[in-house]
Amino acid sequence: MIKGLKKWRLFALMTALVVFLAGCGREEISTLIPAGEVAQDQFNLLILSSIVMAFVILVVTIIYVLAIFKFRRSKVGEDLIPEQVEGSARLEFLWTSIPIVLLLILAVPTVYSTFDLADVSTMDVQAEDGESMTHLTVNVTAKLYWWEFEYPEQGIVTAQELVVPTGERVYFNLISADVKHSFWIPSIGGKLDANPENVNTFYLTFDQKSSELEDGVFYGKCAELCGPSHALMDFKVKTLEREEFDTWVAAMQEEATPAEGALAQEGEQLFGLEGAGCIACHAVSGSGEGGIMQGPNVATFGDRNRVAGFMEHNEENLKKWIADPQQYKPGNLMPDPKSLNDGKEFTEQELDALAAYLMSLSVEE
Amino acid sequence: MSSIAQKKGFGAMIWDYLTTVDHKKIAHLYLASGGIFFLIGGIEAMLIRIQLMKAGNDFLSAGTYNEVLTMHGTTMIFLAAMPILLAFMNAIMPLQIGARDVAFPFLNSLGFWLFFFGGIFLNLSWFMGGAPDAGWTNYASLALASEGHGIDFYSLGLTISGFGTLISGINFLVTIINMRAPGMTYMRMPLFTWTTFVASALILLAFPPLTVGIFFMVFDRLFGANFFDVANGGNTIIWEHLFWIFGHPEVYILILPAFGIFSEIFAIFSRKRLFGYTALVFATILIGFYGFMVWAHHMFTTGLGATANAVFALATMIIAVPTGVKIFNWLLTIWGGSIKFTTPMIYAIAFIPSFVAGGVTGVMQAIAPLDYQLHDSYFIVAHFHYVIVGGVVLAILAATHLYWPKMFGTMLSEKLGKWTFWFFFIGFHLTFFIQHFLGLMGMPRRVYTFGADQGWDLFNAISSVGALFMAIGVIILLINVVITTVKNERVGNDPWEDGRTLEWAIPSPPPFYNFAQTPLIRGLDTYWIEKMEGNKEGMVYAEPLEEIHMPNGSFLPVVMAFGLFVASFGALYFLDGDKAWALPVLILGLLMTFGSMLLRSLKDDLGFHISKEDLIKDAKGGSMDGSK
Amino acid sequence: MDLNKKYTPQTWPDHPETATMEGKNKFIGFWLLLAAETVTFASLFATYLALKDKGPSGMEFAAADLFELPLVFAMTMILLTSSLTSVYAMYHMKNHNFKAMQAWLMVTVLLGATFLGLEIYEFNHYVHLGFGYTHSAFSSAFYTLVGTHGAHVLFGLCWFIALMLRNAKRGLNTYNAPKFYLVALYWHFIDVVWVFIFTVVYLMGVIG
Amino acid sequence: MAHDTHTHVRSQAEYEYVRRQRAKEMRNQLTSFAMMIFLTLIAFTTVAADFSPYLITPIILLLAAVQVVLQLYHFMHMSNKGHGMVAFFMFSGMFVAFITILALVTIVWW
Ligand code: HEA
Ligand code: HEA
Ligand SMILES: [Cu+2]
Repeated sequence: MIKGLKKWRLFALMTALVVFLAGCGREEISTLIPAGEVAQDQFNLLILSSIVMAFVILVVTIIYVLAIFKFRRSKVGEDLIPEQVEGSARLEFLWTSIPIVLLLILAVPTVYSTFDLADVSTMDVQAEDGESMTHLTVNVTAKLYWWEFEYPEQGIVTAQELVVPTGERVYFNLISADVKHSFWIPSIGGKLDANPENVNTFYLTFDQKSSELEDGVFYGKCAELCGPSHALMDFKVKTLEREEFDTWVAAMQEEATPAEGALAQEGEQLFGLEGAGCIACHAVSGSGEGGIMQGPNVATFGDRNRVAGFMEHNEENLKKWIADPQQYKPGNLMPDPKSLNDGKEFTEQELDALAAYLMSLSVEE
Repeated sequence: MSSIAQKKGFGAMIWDYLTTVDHKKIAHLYLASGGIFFLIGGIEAMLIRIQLMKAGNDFLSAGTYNEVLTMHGTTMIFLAAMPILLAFMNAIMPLQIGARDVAFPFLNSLGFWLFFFGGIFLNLSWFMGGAPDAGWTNYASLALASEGHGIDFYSLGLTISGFGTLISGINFLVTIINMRAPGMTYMRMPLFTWTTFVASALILLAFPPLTVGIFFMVFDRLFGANFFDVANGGNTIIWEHLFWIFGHPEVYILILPAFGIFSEIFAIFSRKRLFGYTALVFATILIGFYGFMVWAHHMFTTGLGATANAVFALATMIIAVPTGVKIFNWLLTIWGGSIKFTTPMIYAIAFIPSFVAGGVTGVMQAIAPLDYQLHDSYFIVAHFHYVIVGGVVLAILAATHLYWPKMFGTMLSEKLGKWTFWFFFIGFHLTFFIQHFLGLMGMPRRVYTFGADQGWDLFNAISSVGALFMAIGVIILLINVVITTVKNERVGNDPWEDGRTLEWAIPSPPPFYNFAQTPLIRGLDTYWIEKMEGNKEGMVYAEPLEEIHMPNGSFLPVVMAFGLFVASFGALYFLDGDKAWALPVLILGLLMTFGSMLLRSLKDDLGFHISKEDLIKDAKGGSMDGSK
Repeated sequence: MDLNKKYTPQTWPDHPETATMEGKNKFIGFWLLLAAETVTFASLFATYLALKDKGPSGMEFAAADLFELPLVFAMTMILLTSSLTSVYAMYHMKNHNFKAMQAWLMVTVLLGATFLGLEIYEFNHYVHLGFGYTHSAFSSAFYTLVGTHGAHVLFGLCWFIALMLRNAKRGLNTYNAPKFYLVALYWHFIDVVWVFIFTVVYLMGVIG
Repeated sequence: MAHDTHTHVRSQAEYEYVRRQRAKEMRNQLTSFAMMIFLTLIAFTTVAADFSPYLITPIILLLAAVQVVLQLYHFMHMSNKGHGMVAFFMFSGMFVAFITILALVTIVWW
């Protein structure tokens, strides 16, 4: 036993050390480094409840350790028959009421926050000066395995990248186009499910500019098992100051410009209806409505920082992806490339062209 | 069937187990098959941990990972933890209340075989076109979209084994209500019996919603019904509700018997009466009661609205109070006692901090707004493994050591037992403690892989190492079992020397009729009372020695369960359309089941009697059929 | 237990259904099963209520235009009456009057079979209207709820008949009395469920 | 398991008394049956009479509840001796049934 306890202490020490070393995770994805009001509220609740729980554990541990040291048989004697105590009403009362008090301490902020975070009543309210909506609304449609973000008031659509202004409430309408998903941006705030049968609404606030981060973006995730590639259903979140955001919106609203450079033009050709017909599913212009196209909008493909949501953003990966999507994201709904290209694999040249074209699609430059 | 033993061969022994209706042998069956399923679930857990050992690992493919993960959860909960607990309930509870058997010995056997064939059916999915892959919660939209027959294996397998569990639940309830020995009032029942009672009541009322939900799933997938088909007006949230109306009580079905086991252990190895027995009983009942009012805490992010979330958040928190009452009463039981650190006691001691840690994270998750962050992250995985492994599995391991002598007549090695403990316990904390932080650092659960740039590598690696420790612990236990069985050193009534309840007053293992004369119960901790008063026999009797009436063994339960097993294959492949054999198989299976049901109800089965002379001979050391 | 023991009305116990330990166990066990059945039917009712009138967009059948009360009224009266006839059967069971008990059970079975026939007619009628099982979420929920009740009726009938045939030559004893008692309980329970079906499904369906 | 029931032979007076009791009970059962029929009739007529749904729904649900009580307590004897546990479990079952229905009618569609 004593030997065991030593091991235990050592182990506890090691654990503490490791936790310390690893810090609180990466700031673009950790709930422990909140970058928005909602996440901050939730983080505060985490701290508050952790303190309460630490207290509970402490009390239990003290009684417990004292008991197992004081009353071991080797100490009290082999033949001792302890007094057969029945119980104590006073003690029962004590350890019923103290936990109740602790729970009340937790209950008040719980109820308050529950209603606060669900409050979307100001969603459609006009600004004081009556000019425009004060708040941004984004319609999110979750699909196998990507996200579509529609900005109904701005008339633009993006896929896989959510661009939002900082310092104001952004409202989200969530729905799923197929199976249930769940929308989660850990460092910005807790999640809400995208159900197939109804729209769920909530808000988040983005307080930090994502350009300050290492990757330049926050990451969002799907948190509900939705099939084989559930793990790969990430999206990026870019937060801009309001003016930058407005500029971005304007750029999105413009018509797509034709590709430049021979290779990219060849790619555009191939992408279009005369070629492999990718454009039947993938829009290349940011303006429009959501829910129309089968596949993700690629208007901002060049601005993304992941291919297919999880691979490093370079032409090499893009080519691999186009050549064999199922290998990288099993179960995704992109058609088999052969079926698009008259039953043939894409040649290296064609892949190069497509990649060059797609990488040239950008609204940020 | 004759009641007097001859030396039996191996074949006869198998036949004996196939036809037995003796609760003690059924307990062996539950323990063995539950144990094997635990190993299978454990191997699946190891596969999970190997896959997540490092970032971007490709040990398992995405689809396979989902199958492994689903089967791990399903196997562990339905086929390992619950049956093993049922094993101990079967083995011990009737002895604790002074009964000769359970109320319905035949149904007891039927319950086992239904569970067994249901479990086999579910696991056959691996070899017959793919296992279920929608998580153990099997959420409707994904389950309907899932290809192949995996989900159908899940639905039909769980239906069969679910019926088995329901039957066992009813059986235990009736046993406790009707079959207590004279003087065994409700408030003198040992805590393990009490928790069996409440857990059975939860089984009774919680399994029907699951069964109904699963039926909807079957109808949707196989017969074109539209319960969850959104395009035709269906609603997937119905599945979530039905599943969790079952699912939350289910976790208390697991933990309450574990509480019961630990209550026995604390009292025995502190040589002290349970502190606050009455409070412990009422806390048990309260936990069972609240257990039905909190299910939506699994659905905080579903979008039920603020009011529902707030109500369920508060209701959930309340459960901490009766659970706390239990914890503190256990602490006060060992306080002032004389603690002996046997293997079961070490498990019990280790259980307290582990379970409290798991319980308090549960309360944190009950804070709805905080749960928006925690839900479906590794924090949840950490929470429930802390309560399940730190509570239920530790209880199972403790009970294995504690009751092994009573069930098999030999003692497991204490030395190896302690080795198992240390490996398992350290491995357990190593695996799961770190997962709280993974969750907080943004790692969702049910992901088959993760990228290297998210800061989760180290913790996942540590977690996988911990799982290896647990596996070593389990293997040592297996070795222990083999060695003990080979050595076969017989032990007496009360091998732990401080036994308090009735089961320790009779031989290990008990004769197949348990008590030659029904005992008279004079208070809580019967055997302890008699021991303290110097009664050598260990009990006083409520009746003179008389003939005993016993039920006959029967092979019909196996046939009935096997019939459903066969029919399920028919149902499963029926709608493929291209398999002409499916319908006949379905019909054949149902005929087997209903035919044997009919046979059972038409043929009188009156049991047999053991004569007084045989009983006396037996008491003098002869051995009769049924005792091992 | 001795099957050959002959009882007379004078020696017949007051509560034959719980006169033996087996009887007592069956009695409690069966009631517990009914508690579980209560939850089962509650789940079905709850689902039905949630899915009532829900279907693909532009669905043509709604509860209010579908159900016709006269047939349901007849079915209700028949099932209620069969509940009473089974009470009569139990009355004679307690008086150890085997012949009368069998006769009343026979009446109960006939009423139950009529009920079932009407239900089959009703379902058949709806299917012919185009309201099949796979028509909509509403139709699935409706058929599953009412059909599960119907399956219970069928099972009850088989149980009655099996007991009547099996014991036709033996008369009443403390071994089979609990069985008769339980099937009667089961029959009442089926009636209780029907009371909710006609109220919640049909009456509340018709008023919209 | 069971020790056989001890047969108790009734005296003639006892026997007649018991039979009278049973006949009386049977008359009570008939009365409850009449009430059930009556309640059913009311339920169907209110609906046929086309009152407002807000009025009818609570009424017919109440009538159904009364019928259930009659069935359970009169036909199924739930108030008799030895039904303590039975009643406990039936009420627990009804409690679970109630919250299940409540949940699915209130928070499934919103
Ligand atoms: C044996 C199994 C078991 C047990 C006993 C518990 C016990 C509890 N669980 Fe857990 N739970 C699970 C198994 C279990 N759980 C599983 C399997 C899941 C996940 C399912 C899935 O999604 O796959 C889950 C998920 C789960 C969730 C959903 C999380 C989510 O998915 O978002 C929640 C939320 O409220 C929760 C809460 C609780 C609470 C409050 C308790 C309480 O009963 C705990 C009470 C105990 C204590 C609190 C400790 C002792 C008390 C004291 C010392 C007194 C003082 C304490 C205080 C004042 C705090 N659990
Ligand atoms: C009773 C319930 C129970 C038990 C005991 C366990 C035990 C373990 N669980 Fe499990 N787990 C669940 C119930 C349980 N789990 C559930 C319900 C889920 C959720 C599923 C879902 O999301 O749908 C889950 C999910 C789950 C995950 C999350 C997966 C994910 O979300 O992607 C992980 C990851 O680490 C994990 C790990 C483990 C480990 C390491 C153990 C260990 O404690 C296991 C220890 C046992 C062994 C290690 C046995 C070793 C055996 C041998 C070595 C055999 C030797 C062989 C022969 C002699 C033949 N579990
Ligand atoms: Cu729960």
